[in-house]
Amino acid sequence: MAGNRDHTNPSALLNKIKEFTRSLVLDLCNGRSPVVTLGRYRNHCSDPTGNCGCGSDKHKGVEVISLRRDFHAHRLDVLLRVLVIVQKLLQENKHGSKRDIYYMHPSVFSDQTIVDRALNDICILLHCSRHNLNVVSVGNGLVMGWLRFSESGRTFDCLRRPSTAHPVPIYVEDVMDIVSVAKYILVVEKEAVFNRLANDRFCDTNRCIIITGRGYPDIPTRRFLRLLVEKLRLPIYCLVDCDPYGFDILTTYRFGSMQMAYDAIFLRVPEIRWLGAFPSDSKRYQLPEQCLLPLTTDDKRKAAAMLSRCYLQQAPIWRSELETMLQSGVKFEIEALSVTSISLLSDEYIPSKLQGGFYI
Amino acid sequence: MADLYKSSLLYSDQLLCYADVLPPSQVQARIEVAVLNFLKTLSSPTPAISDLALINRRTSNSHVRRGLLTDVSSVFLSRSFSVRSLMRPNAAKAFIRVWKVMEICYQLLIKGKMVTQRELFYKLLSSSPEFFASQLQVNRSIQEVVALLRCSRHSLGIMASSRGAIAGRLVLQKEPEQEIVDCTMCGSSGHAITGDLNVLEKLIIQSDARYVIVVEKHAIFQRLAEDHIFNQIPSILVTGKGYPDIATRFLLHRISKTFPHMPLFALVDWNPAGLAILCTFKFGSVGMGLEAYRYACNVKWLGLRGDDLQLIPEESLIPLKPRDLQIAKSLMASEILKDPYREELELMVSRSQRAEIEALYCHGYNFLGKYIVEKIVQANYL
Amino acid sequence: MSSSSSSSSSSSSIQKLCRNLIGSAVQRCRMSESLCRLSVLVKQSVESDRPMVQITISDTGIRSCLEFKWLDFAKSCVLDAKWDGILTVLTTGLSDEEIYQYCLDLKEHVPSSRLKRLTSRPKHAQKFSGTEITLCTYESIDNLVAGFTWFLQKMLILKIPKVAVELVVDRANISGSRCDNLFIVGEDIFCSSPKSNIECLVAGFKDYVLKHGNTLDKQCQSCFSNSDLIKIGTACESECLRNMEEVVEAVIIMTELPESPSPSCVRASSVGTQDFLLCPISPLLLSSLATIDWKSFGLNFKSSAVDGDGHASIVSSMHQRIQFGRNLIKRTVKTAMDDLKEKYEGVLLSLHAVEIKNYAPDLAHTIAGLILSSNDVHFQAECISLLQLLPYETFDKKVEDCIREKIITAIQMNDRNPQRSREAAQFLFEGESSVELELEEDDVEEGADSWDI
Amino acid sequence: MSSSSSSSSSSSSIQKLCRNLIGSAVQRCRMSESLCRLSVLVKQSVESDRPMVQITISDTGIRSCLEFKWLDFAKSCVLDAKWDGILTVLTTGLSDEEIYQYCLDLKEHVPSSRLKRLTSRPKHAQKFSGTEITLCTYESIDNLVAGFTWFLQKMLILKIPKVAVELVVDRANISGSRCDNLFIVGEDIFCSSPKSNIECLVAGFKDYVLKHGNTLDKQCQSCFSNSDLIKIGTACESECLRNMEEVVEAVIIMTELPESPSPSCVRASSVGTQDFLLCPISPLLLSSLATIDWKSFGLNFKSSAVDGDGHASIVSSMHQRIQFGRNLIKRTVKTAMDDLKEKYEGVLLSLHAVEIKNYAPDLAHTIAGLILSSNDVHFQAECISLLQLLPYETFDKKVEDCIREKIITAIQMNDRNPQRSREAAQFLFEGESSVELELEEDDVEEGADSWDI
Ligand SMILES: [Mg+2]
Ligand SMILES: [Mg+2]
Repeated sequence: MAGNRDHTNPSALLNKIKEFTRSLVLDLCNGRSPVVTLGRYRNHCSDPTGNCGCGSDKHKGVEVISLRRDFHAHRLDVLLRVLVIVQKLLQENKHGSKRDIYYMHPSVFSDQTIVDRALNDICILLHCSRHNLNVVSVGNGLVMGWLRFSESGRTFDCLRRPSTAHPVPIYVEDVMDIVSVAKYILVVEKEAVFNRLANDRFCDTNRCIIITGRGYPDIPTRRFLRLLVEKLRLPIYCLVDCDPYGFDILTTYRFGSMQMAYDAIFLRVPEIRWLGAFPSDSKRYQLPEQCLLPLTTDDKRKAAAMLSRCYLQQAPIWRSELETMLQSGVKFEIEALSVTSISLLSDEYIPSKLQGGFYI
Repeated sequence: MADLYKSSLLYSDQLLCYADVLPPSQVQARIEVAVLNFLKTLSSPTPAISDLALINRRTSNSHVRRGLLTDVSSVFLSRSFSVRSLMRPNAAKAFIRVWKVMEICYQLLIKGKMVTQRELFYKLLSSSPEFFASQLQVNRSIQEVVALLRCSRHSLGIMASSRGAIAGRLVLQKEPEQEIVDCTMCGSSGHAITGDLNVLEKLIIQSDARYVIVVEKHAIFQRLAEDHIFNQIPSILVTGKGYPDIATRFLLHRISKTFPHMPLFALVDWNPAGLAILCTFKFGSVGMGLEAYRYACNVKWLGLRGDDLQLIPEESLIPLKPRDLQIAKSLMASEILKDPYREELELMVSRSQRAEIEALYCHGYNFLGKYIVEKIVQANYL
Repeated sequence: MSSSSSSSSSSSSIQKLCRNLIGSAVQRCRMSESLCRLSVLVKQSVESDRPMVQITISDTGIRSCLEFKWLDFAKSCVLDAKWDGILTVLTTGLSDEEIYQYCLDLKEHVPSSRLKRLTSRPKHAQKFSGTEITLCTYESIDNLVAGFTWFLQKMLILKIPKVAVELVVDRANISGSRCDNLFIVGEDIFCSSPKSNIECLVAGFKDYVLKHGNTLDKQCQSCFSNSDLIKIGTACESECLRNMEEVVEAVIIMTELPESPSPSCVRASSVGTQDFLLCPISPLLLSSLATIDWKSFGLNFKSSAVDGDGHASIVSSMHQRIQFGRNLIKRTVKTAMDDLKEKYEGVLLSLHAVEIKNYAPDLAHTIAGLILSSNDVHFQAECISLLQLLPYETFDKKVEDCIREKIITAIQMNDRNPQRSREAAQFLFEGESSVELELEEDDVEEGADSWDI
Repeated sequence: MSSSSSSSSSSSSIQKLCRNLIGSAVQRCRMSESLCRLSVLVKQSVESDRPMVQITISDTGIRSCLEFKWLDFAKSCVLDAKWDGILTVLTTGLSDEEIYQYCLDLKEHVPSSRLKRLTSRPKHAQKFSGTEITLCTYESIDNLVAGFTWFLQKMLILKIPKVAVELVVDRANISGSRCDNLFIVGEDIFCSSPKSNIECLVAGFKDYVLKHGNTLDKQCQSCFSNSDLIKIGTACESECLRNMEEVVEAVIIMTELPESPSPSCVRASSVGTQDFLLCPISPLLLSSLATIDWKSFGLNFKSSAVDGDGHASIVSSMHQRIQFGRNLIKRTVKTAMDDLKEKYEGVLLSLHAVEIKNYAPDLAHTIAGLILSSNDVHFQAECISLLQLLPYETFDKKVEDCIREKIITAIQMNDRNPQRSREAAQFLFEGESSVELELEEDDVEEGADSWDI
């Protein structure tokens, strides 16, 4: 993972920060008010022609933050404040969380999302990933299965107990010595399903690695997954709820998120295949009527918006499954598959899907 | 009578009600006793549907126990109970829900399986849709089964994940001759505490630490772990990531029982929620159901406290939010909150301000470690 | 039914008055210790141009004195052009020395001067008691006779012991006076063994129901042929109020209609109460009835009648006394209902119990599931024996059915005696009990995230 | 102030008419190339019972012909009983052979027949130009004289070059004719070096402001004693419209009031515009002014006057031409404002700039933080030198202050020349420049839910 971008080591970043500061001072001395120009990145748009080039890592247009507008002034203020903190972190070689940064000036930042955006702005400005700034997320992901690796000298030996959960490492760049005898990687949307598979001792009998991001995956989970895919070259499957949010989580794994579009190339896992749950699974596995919940208005709106995302042109089958979901008007959760038998997922569902190649 | 209980200092442990962590066979046996009781009453000369006596989980049934010989206080539910009756108007469905949940748990126990609450919901939704319409009803019914059988939810075969993490001078071993986890080597996110209470109960714990530091927030925990503060002060770090779950409290309780002379310190935000989190570690809470009471630990309040405010720049003090006031109100109403904790809470309310631990970072990221050391050395805790 | 009901509904105010007077006469007879006679004489006179009818109601019961007080018919009756509003009353008690004579002028507006005592008549030391009330009207004699016939026929249902009833009609037509003795009570009444009032009422009503109800002149083979279908609850409650004892007797008859009654049977569709009433339902009675918790018997109280799925009729034989305590009526009816419920299993279940009963299959299924899914044979054996099943009967359906039956029985029994289920619920594992609280559904506070001690 | 304003507000319609006529006369004089004289003669005649006053306004400016068209005073004037609505006008141009004579009857309803041309008078080959307008009124001569005095005094403020103004009052009282030459313009006007109109206006207004404003007869030592406090912006814009050039001159005077003006100074509390106007603010002018984006100057436009924290007065010396382009007025005022803003640093900052300026301390603190918290001394030294601070001045506060000043300067400069900040922003670390997208605040997509990646 290291060296994905040029000049992202702390001293290079510190130099960039200094250069930026210098240019600000220079502008001021020339009577120009501070202006920051940021590339605009997006990982999807609603261009139906597919010529939008959203998939590339080039920026689309720029954003100019200056003092011309009030909200820009505030944004600049926040950006600079966060930059001071980042400079400190880099100089002291410390790591801080987004939350740490937020609490440095809670009255100015007023909301965590403001800090998040400033961090994204700084990443774009300095051409680096967030972890390069020494800003870490609180890790949420869990991993288990036929895997062993070390992070900063500490060994995570999942091999000895493949059905025991381990937290996903936060300093993914320090992950080394990855050893695995797994045949595939399974990504599950939620912890409950992860726990189900752990309780079923699924990994004891199936040579695989299971990862969950507990909902929308955080950066360490996605980077770790991406690292595993790069190092191990294993097929990777994803199991999400059959609802618009599950689908969105799926696309986040594959295409990245809009917020982190500038970094999508380092975070997305284009190889991921959708294992389930498909709308058609409700019939195949005879889910009782009650377990199919109607799509809410919000669900429908979200699904309709997702249908127009340009990147789905690369995944037409995914798109048509989403269309089917929208047309059927119902959704269901993975847990609903446990209705007939508590271990259906481990005993039948996943094995049969993998054997039959029922993934897309 | 209830008042007498409340005022009595000589409250014996017998009157406490809490849920036991039981092996499956014992839970099974308790369910069987419930069935036999039901059938006995039903087949008696004056047949009746026997009511279910649940430990009353209302706040009004909570009491404070103060140890005479130890420093530990806790909240607990006394033997006052509520009745689930089939014959009561508007209660028949809830009555049957208890039995339905018990039936599924019984079958799970026989199979040796665990389920999540969500899976349980779907199972019940598909088998008895007329009784279960929402997850909430399932959750409540589970709580009632817990209150009926007086065993932990986990013992019933219901999985819960734990959010808690632990790090520091602690070595954990699941069973003798099994893999050893050295918590100084767990990285900054710490060792994830398992939700499996049975595992936690059997855990073999070794430590050369002198203190346990309970941290409200994961981010602070991470910072302290990254700084290896447990090497500066020989200590164990624990976080529940906000309000602690049962497993986290259970493990903390086990540590404090295993090492009775190891003081426990809490580092929480200076706001009512921070105090409430501290109190949950310290006393337990009614909201957590029947399982929560026995894991009370004598946690001391290290920081942040009112006299730390001098360390915090004015701009980092945020006004109290309505939610804070709500929590403050419920804390104030509790008889367990004594001075000087009560005074601290009053100070928060009167200043109408709150401060987060992170506010100390204005003195640099190393400051937090110094702060903790200084407080411990000066015995500056409540 | 239709003819009688129409005659009843269109009965004139004079007829209503007469029914009240007859009701009073019956009561006087019943309060007397000896056999009594009640005569109604309807006599047409041709003295004037308009054919006038003289009605005389006489009885040999105890002396009358008080019941005229409530003869407050001035408002509805006297304005009728067919009657001068004047009643002549003769009455004497067994111990009286003379026959008292009154004139009641209902036209009189001042109530106190309505009743005038006239000179008493000598009794010549004879020992008898009785009352004779006479009034004259221009009402058509045919209407009057039809009304009296219908009314007295219904009265017979009551099987009032020791009272003979006769209706004598004397038409003064051109071919001379003719006398019809239309109504003579069968002798069995006088010979029957002494029974309580209430027993007589029950017998009478039962006979009535088993006959073809409303029409009296037609027999319907398809309904009420079986007396086993008739369920009867009775109650007789009394109360001392201002030195006067008041007695209310209630008889409740419930019949189950065959599922598809023959279409010729009018009864099926019109089981009402009106036919059985000796008097119109008074507002007092109505309001008393309205306060009964009919729901607890699984019934609905509707307007002036009580209906429960069309099966239940409520019949009252209240005697006319305006001072009746509301509570007394209520209590009596309630007791009669309870009596009925007690005697017959599973009837008049409260709505609540009916609802609860719906849950029985689910609960039985769950409990049976718990037993049968167990891997502990001793536990299973113990359950089977508690259920008093034989070991070889342990196939699923049998266990479940047995439990369901027992649950239903328990529900029914507890509905009759609700206090029984109140006995302290037991802790599962200990004998001690403490403060008890009853839970409503979703009653428990959930502490979700909030910290409340 | 109070006296003058009251005389102005209560001035009769005849006075308003006369002010317009005088305004026209001034304009004719200004358009003439030579020195001119403007006389106002007020003469009381005793020929009739009512004392009549004859007003003659004469000037030696260019010939008049068109400005009468808009003398559309019929509606407001003629109905006045004090005036017959008739104006006699004599006018001739330098090149004219005769003196044209008109009679303007404002009572006439048909506008086209309002102006009648009378027989011209011979000019006897003399070369002069000028106009004389005469009207008679029953107005009180004292009122009229007071009004003219006040008006002409204010006119003097304008320092109209090359125009001498006189007011002659001839009272025909009993003691014979008396002639008061009330108003003679000082000679300095004629001798002054040739100045542009606008320079004269500025000089006049400045004198006026430095005198004690409204009252003219009192000196206030506490305000406006220092001409440095007066900021003046001017503009003169012209426009060709239908072969006619229109010129608008605007002078904007801004004064800073001392923080606590002496209470005796009425000026402090009543800086209005009315005193400076030669004519009432026309709706056209008002609406033109209203369309100016006063906010961009940090001002609010209120009803008929412009107020900015009570400091700003807007003064216009528009010449009366009904055809004035709205945009021309607007443009002129705007240019004058910009002129003022340009000349004086930090004044008339837009609301936006004022708001943005609030960020300056924070931004300065943060940028100073970036410099001072750096562990690279060379970098720090470089920044210090860029800021033109001496190395020993690098204590935090000094750096921060310096940066703040620079930010404020930059904000002020950009507010004056908003186009300057528009220059294409450059990427810091890339050479390429790209399409510039302006993002609205809500344009930035935020993740639908609370997850943050
Ligand atoms: Mg989901
Ligand atoms: Mg907090």
